[in-house]
Parts: sequence; structure tokens; C-alpha cells
Amino acid sequence: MSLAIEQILNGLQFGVMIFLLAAGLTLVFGIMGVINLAHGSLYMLGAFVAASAAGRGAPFVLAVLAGAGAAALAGVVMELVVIRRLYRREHLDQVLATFALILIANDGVAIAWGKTPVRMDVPGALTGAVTFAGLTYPTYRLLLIAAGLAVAAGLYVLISRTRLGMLIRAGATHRETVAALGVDIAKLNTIVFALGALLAGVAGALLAPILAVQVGMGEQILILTFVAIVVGGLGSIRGAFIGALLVGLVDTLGRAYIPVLLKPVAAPALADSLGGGLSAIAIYVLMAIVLVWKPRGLFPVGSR
Amino acid sequence: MLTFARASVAALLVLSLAGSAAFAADPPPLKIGMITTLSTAGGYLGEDMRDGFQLAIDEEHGKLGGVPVQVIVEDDGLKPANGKQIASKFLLQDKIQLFTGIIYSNVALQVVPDVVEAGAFYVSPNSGPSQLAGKGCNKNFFVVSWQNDTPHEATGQYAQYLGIKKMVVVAPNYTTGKDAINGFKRTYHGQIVEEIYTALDQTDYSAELARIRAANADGIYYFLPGGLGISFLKQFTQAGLKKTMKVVLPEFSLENHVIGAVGNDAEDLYGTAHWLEDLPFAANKKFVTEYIGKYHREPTPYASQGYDTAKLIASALRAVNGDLSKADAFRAALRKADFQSTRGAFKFGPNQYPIQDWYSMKVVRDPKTQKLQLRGVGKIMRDTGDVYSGACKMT
Amino acid sequence: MTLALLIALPPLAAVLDQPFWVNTVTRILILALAAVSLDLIVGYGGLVSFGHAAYFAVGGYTIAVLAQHGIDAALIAWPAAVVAAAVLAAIVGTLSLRTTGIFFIMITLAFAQMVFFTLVAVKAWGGNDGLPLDARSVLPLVNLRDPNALYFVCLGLLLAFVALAAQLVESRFGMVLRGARSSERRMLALGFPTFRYKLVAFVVAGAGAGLAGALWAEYARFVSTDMASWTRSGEFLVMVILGGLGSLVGAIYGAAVLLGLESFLAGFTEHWMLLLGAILLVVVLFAKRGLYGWLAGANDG
Amino acid sequence: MADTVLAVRGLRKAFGALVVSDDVALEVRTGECHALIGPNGAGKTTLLAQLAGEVAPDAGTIRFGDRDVTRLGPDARARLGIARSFQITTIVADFTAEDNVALAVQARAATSMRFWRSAARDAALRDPARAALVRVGLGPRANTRASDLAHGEQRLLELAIALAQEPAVLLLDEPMAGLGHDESRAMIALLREIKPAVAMLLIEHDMQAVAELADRVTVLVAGHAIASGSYETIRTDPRVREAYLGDDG
Repeated sequence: MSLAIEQILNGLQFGVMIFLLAAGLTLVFGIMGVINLAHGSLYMLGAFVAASAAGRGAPFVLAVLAGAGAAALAGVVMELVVIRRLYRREHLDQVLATFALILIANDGVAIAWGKTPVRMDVPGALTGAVTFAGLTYPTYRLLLIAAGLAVAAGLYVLISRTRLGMLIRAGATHRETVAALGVDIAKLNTIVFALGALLAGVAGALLAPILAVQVGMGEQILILTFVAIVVGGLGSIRGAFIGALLVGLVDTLGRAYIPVLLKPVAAPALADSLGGGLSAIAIYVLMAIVLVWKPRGLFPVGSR
Repeated sequence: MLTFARASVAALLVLSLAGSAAFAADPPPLKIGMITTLSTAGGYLGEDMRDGFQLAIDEEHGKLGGVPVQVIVEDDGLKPANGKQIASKFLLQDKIQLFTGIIYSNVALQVVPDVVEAGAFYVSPNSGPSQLAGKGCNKNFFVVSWQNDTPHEATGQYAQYLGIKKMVVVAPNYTTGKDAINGFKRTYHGQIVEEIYTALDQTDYSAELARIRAANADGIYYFLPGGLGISFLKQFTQAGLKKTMKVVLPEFSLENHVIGAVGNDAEDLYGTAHWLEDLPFAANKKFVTEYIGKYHREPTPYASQGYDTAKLIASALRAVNGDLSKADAFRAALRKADFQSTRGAFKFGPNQYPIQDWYSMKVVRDPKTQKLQLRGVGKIMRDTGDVYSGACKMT
Repeated sequence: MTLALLIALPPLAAVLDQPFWVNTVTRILILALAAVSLDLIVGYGGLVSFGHAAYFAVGGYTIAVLAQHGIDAALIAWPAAVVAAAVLAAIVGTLSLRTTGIFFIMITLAFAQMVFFTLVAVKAWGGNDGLPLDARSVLPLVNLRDPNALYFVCLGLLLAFVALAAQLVESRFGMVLRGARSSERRMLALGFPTFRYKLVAFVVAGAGAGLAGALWAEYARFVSTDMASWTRSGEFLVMVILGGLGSLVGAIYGAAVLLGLESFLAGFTEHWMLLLGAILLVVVLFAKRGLYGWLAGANDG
Repeated sequence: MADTVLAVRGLRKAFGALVVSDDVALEVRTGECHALIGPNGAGKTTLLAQLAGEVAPDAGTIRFGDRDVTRLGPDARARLGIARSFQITTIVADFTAEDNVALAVQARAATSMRFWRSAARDAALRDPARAALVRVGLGPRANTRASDLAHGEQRLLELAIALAQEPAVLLLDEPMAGLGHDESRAMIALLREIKPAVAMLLIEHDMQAVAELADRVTVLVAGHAIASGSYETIRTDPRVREAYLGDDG
């Protein structure tokens, strides 16, 4: 029983981290209509900068802020130099241009930090595990869940209660109206993009202590993120949240239970490797099922 | 008409661009084609290997075995198709007769047959696939590192030696991973309570770690190359599992890059390797000092393999005075393995894969510097070849 | 003139002692075939498939697996590869074509990933080590072992497919397909069951990629899982966009330029990806209709 | 046989709490123009979309002749002979005017799964297409890209496409929208000319056009058909004046 709860917590933790990336990606798509494949590169940058800062003795919180700030700054530059020119272009052009950005970012990071994975430790106070209700769970993972949920709540408040949020919501469905209100759309776009980049940076920095911080780490998680926002319905923060949790849970629980469930019905060696194969494709099956059932995701937004 | 002209100009341009690297330099130096992985997440392995190889050339000021050489390095991007393309360029355009460099077996399996069929030589610094060790062996194919199964056999042996009763084994769900686990099982005879296969692009291992905890084993072996292993080890330690389980690893998951990336999490890990930084051989001491002096980073097995590969090639080039058209003599010289390996005794088996010693090692904290270091503990296997060589009928 | 150059290439390469040219261009021709087939659905049907590598891989693996079982007659193996890829495309298309836009991109990617992970896990087909072919298939009258013969077979099949695709997009069928790209609602209102048209196009494109995969297996005498990887799908898309959407021939230029650049830059510097990225970025930002638009001398407007 | 070609009974459609069609009934007969008027947001376009099959009703039936077509998709209905024009011009922008009409001709033909012959040189498509263009006065513009046509010309092209389908029922969604005075006159004349051969359902804000074309008028307010009758009856109906015409003054 406690194992099941642990696995659900694991799925939740993975899900909220995916959400941090998914939120930015879905906002940028919802408001600017841009598919940004280079979102994972901002996440990578956040991780590298945080690791560097921590390596130079910065306290953990400062290191995370440095990573997030660097990603946001890179986001602003990216928006001003490249993304801005893609708003009115076809999705395909956006895909190609942001794919090119991935190549540049990966090689750039390799030049700046080298190809060897970089180290970042879990802060000393958080290395242990917490025991509650007969369950032992790593403190740092609990922190990740808390941080992810806090950011989600913060985003909810930002979107639903503030003027910026109002503009973001309006911008997703009624671009012209927002422009007519006298709002500087270009500035709004830059702000939204920087916000998305910031969240990606936060995710990178928070995960840096438990992941290999290395070139190419952005693409590993990028596909999962896209699956999450597509399952949730593009452009919807709520959809991204549900989608990310679904992906996190399906992926984790698939890895936890598919091999176990197969054991009684298949030869052990086959069960292990077949189970591994099936759990690797579980999220893709999830996405295919959702899209066959609801071609615009679980929470479709407006008409686009 | 203009459009056609432009189109064909473009086409010509592409062709000449693709080929122009070849027009750059003419011999005297003997060209060695190095196809390796420099980009992608696995790029640092190729970088180490290349730098180790280069170190041997620098020792001789641009020569190997007294023969001036020029190494042409190209990145395969971890794509077998790219490796193949580079190989045909090297073969057909640059007329290269001596190849090395490939890190990953899936690339090697595509490239090596092309190279040896063309009558050229391939000396592998890092990949010894089983397909090319038995029936598929070839007289022009040499492996300096190990047969792919052997590091895992050594690790199994060590786990056995450490008296671990119940093990969990983990590997990615692909052929190399399954081969690794089979290799481990060949020498480990305790109980394997859980066999876990992970995805190739996995970053989060929490689900697996919960399964591992539930399995109540007292030891774990995993083969997760590069970043996969780093992520896994960090999360494994985080989950507090290191307190209850002994971790026994093949050298891929326990080398200086890994230790650098995981920090204290590496403490008290066990492992096996065919080469160690602190092996007491003169050739090794020289290599380690020079490598750190030149590249300002700790050497890895990949670096030592690059260096040894270059030294082996040097010994054979000296024997034929750089004339590769004396293929039989060159081959015979390679077979002799008349060079000082950084890992001590080294000779080739009948399939031209190495026969060598395997060491056990442990991560310990240096009492003076407080730095974590890999220290040799002892020999775990002596003069060990591989199980496939019997099937090799060299022609 | 480009065609004349392509036909003259093998003798020219022989005279200049550059056999590598034939090898390189064969590779370009095969991948161009896959790119052209993708352009058929992306450029004319507006169906951005991010899983085209799956059909390429299925075509290739069909050849290799048949060869594994001793079937090496090209006249059996090649059609089998085409049919296998077409069947897969029919299944994926049936399930995917209800979605549009980025949803379609992602669902095609999902199916391709399933193919990829399956190939990685099936040990009988070599898993991630891939599967070698002992020899090229046997074609009556033509010796495929001769690089020049293989070259001309690839060239011929590429031209045949381009001709077929060009015919297709100009036909009644093609009019409906292109119409649906720009206004699906209108086509439905006219009475066209657009789903069927898109599905047929999707299957033809899958078959084309399957043929390319089969040729790749013959050319490389090896199939491996990276044939099905999502980066491979991405490369096909880059070729199509680079060449210019909806021009068929453009995809060939796209393939040539991408592969040429990759090969040149990788020979030139370790940081070739940085340069490649910068070049792609400049092209997409400034040459709006792709290389074909530029080559055709058209104004970018 | 009664002349009723399209008959709607008890049609109901709601988007969440918003009821857009509330128990709507209407009929369209051959040779007759049935106009559908009502204030903005009354549900006219959604009603038309249900007739065309783009939107599925929650309840009610739609009969075409003696066949129930309520559950058929738009393409199936089009093949039976229900054609529509769009309020916002929906043509294939990068085809020529003639290509656009040729598609409609092609749609009528038995199958378009023809892969070999070039459609551009297919006289069986081109001749009727050109005839339809000539009929709406676009003959000289046949080879112009649709996106290069002026707005009024695009509206005419919409009509030519619908005509080329040779439908039994023609659903017109504001054909006069955005037209100048002279263009409107020409459009009305054209519609009068083709009226005898088809059953016509017309959504229109231009009351002049409704007066000239409609044999019967149904007034839709908030999804509800509040009145139906001749233009004169409707014009004088107090409920209608209150709900609709009153607004216009």
C-alpha cells in the first residue's frame, strides 16, 4: 500500500516538474501561436547556470535564482532576435527555426561548459528522507512537489487575478481586442516569453541536483512536455497542468507496474524486457488514445 | 534558363563543399581516419578517447612509431548512418587505410564491415561487439579495449566475491543493456531478485527506485552509460538506498567524469575496470602525468584506451616503416601487440580481442585532499579473454 | 541540366577518380525520395507528419528481415517493403487524420516513437545494434553490387516517384487534396469526403518512404533503429522546408543541401552543429519560400 | 409529390447554457426562396450549419425529400444535392477562379479518386466550370488566382461554385455581405434568375434583397422562430417589429 502511495508521489513529482516546462510552452503557443522547440534549451541553461553558481559556492536558493534568471534573460534575447520574426509565419517555419536554435544552444553550452556532465549537489539540509505514515520519502523530492505546486498556484493567481493575467487570457483568444485596448502587444509577448523561459529555468535548476546536467538534456524532456500540453489541450494552463500530471503519473506508474503485472502471464525474461518496452511507450499510447478520442486534447481552447 | 544554371551551380557547390575537406592536404604524413562521437550527450567519451590518442602522437612530435601521421577526426553524432558515410568518404576519397575511433557499438557495427571489406584496418579503442568477436571476426579488425561482455563479467565476478546474496540488476531496454546483464549473470551466481529495464531517454528513476527498495536486495548492479547512470546514482543516493545496498558497477558507470558529476554520492561505490589511474606501471604513470598536464582533467578509461590504441598502432607502423601496403606484415605486427600498455600485460586472443587482467576498485576519500578517488583494490580476473573467440575462424 | 549532371555523374566520377561522389549522391537520392514523399503530404495536403521516419524504417527492416529469412529477390522484397510501410501508414493515418495542426504533428510522432521503441526492444531484429544484410538483393539484369548500378536504380526510382507525385497533385485527386489543405470546410461542403483523400495521400507518402527505406537497406547493407528516430523524422521535415514546401523537386535540393552541409561542416569543425544551426536559422528567417523559391528566382514578396 | 425539398422539424441545439436553435421548424420548396432573418446572434448561421451538416443538432430531424439526413455529414449531404455558400468567403486561395469552380464540377462526378490525368486539361471539368463563371459574369477572370480577385468577385465566385454543384437546395449565408450597391443589384438579379430551378434558403441582413427575393420569411430571435410568412406579413407583424425591425427603425 505504502509502495503504491510512494509511486503516486513519484508520478506527481515528475508531473509537476513537467508542468513547469509545459506552462511556458503552452503560454507561448496560446498567445503567440509559436511552437518553440528550443524551450528545452532554456531548461538546460537554467540547470547549467545553477550548477555553476552552486559550484562557486552560492547557496542553493541563490543558485536556483541564478539559473532561472539566466534562462529568463536568454528567453528575452531569443524572443527579440528570433521568435519575434516568427509570429506570422507558418508552424513549419517555426519548427525549423527553433530546431536550429536547439543546435546552436547545445553546441554553445558544450563550448562554454565542456561536454562532461556538470555537478550540482542536493543542499545539505535536504539530503535526507522524511518518514510519515509508514512511508519514507526523500526530502528533496517533497520539496520539488511543493515548489512545483507553489509555482502552479502562483501562475493561477497571476493569470486569474492580475492585469497581466487578464491580458494573457485575452491575448490567447482575442488578439485584436487586446491590441485595440492600447496594449503594447510586442512588449506583452516579450514578457510572456520571458515568463515561460523563467519557469523552464526554474525546472532546470531544481532538477539539476538529481539529474545529469549535460548537453542534450533539454531534448529528453522536451518531447514529454509536448505530450503533456497536447494531451491537455494547447494554450490552456489548466490543460497543461492536468496533462503534465497525467504524463508524470502514466509514465511513472507504467514503469512501476507494467513489468510487475506482466510477470504472471509471461516468462520472466520476456516480462522484464517487454515490460520495459511497454512502459517506454506508455505515454505515447496515452497521447494517441487521447487524441483519437478528443482530437484537440482534453481541454481545448477557443478556436485556433 | 537562369533557374537551371543556378540549380546546377548549387548542386556543384554542394558536391565540392562535401569534398573539399579532402583536397586540403596531400601526403607525406600517413592518414589515420578517426570516426568518433564528439557531439550529443555522449560526446565527452569521444573527446577523451581522441585526446588520449593525440597525446601519444604528441609524445613523438607528430609521429607514431617514427612515422609522421595525420589524424583526420570526424564526428559521427552517434548516428550509425553518419559513421558509415564518413567511412566511405575516408575510404574512397582520402584513400585512408587505417581507421579507429568509434565509441558506440551500433556505429561500429555499421562501419567496421565496410572498412575491413575494403582491405583497410580498423583498430577499435572502445567497442568490442560480440557479432564481430565470434563467427564474424575479421583479420583486419582489432579491439584494444575489451569484448563488450567482459566488463560486466568482471563486475559479476566482483559481486560474487563481495559475497552479495541478493542483487538487483538494471539496464536500458536495448540490446547492449541485455548483453550487459547476460554478461553479469555469467559470473554472478547469487540470486537476482529483480531485473529492471529502463527507457533509453529516461531522466527520472523514482518508479524504479521504489521497486528496488521493495525488492529488499543487498546489492545492485547497473549498466547505465553516461548521463543515465549519473542521474540514476544521484537519485539512488537521494532515496537513501546506498545505506542498505552495495553498489557494484562496470567501469562505464564509475569513472572520473561520473565522480565529478555526482560528487559525494560516489563514495563507497565498488566497481571493476581494465585500467585504473593508480596502476603502478611506468607507461601508466607517464600517461597519467602527461594527460593531466596537457588537458587539465583526470584521465578516464576512454582516454587510456585512446592512448593504448595509438601506442599499438605505433608499434605496428614502426615494424613496416609506415608502409601499409605491406598488409600482412602490418597485421602480424599488430597481433604481436608489442607495446607498453597503460594497463600492464596485454595480448590478443585468437579473435584479436584483448586478453588482459581485470581489477576491482572502490571509491575512497583521499585523507589529505578530502577528494574522492577511484582506488584499485585487487585483481578480480587474470588473463581474461572472451567467450566468443572459440567460434572465430580467422582466415 | 541538373538531371544531365546527375546522369553524367558516375562516368565523371570515374574519370576524376572520385568514386565517393557516387556514394554520396546515392545517399542523397535515397533520402531525397523520402523527403519528396513527405512533401507530398506536407506541401500539398498540409499534413505535417513528424513520424515519417517510421515508414522509412519499416521499409528498411522489411528488406533486412526478409533477407534474414533468405529472401533476397528484389522483386519480392522491395514491393513487400512498400506494402508494409503503406499498411502501417494506413493504420496510423486512420487514427491520426481526425486531428489537425500541432495535434497531428504530435500524434504522428507518438506512433513513430512506438515503432522506434519496438525496434529497439526486439532482439530478433538486432535491437539497437541493428541488423546487417549479408548482401544486396538480387534484381534481374542489374547487378546491385555495382555502386553505379545502384546509383542509377535509385535515381530512376526517385525520378519515377517524383513523376508519379507530380501527376498525382495535378490530377482530380490532387485538386481535392490541395483544396482541403487550404479550406477543408469548403471541400466538405462540395461533397468531398476529405478524410479518404488525405488517407490515400498519407498512404502513398508512407509507401514512398518505405521504398526509400528499402533502398537505404540495400545501400547501407544495414538497418538500425536510428532509421526510426524522431531526429530522423525531423531531418526529413527540415529537408522539405529547406527545399520549399509543395514543390516536390525542392525537397531534393533540400536533402542535397542539408546532407552536403552536414558532411562539409562536420569535416571542417567539431562544432558543426552550431554553424548548421546558424545557417538554417538564416535560411528560414530570410528565404521564405525555401531554396526552391530562391532557385526558381521567384520573389519572396 | 409535394415540392418540399428540405423540411426541418423540432430542431434544437445548445452550446452549454446558450440555446442557439430552439424547436425550429421550416421548409424550403423548389422554385421558392425562403429567407431567414433575425438580429445578430439569433442563431441563423448555426442553423444553416446544422442544415449543411457541419454542426450536429441535439434534437429534431432534417429531411431532404423523403430521406432523413439528420445524421449525415456535410460531404454526404452535399453529394445528395444540398449546396451552401459561406458568409466569410471560403475559397481555395491559391487556385484560380476556374480551378475553384472545377472542383465543384468534379465533386458532382462519380469519383475523384482519379490519379493520372491532369485535372487542368480535363475538358469534362473545365467546360462546365467556365460556363458557371460566365453565368455569374466572371468569364474574363477565369484564370486569375482566387486570392487576387476583388471582394465582390469573390462573392460571385462563391455563387458560381454553388451553381456548379447543380444543387437541389442552395443555402446562402449573406451573399450580399460587403457588396457595393451595384454589386448587390447584380447579385440579386442573378439569384432571381436561378431561383426557379432550386430551393433556396437565404440568410440576409439586406432587407431590400429579402423583399425582392423571398417568397417566405422566417424570423429567428434567440434561436426561436417567432414568425413565418410572406415578407409583407412579417413586416407588419408586431412581434417582429418589436424584436427585430424595430431596431432598424
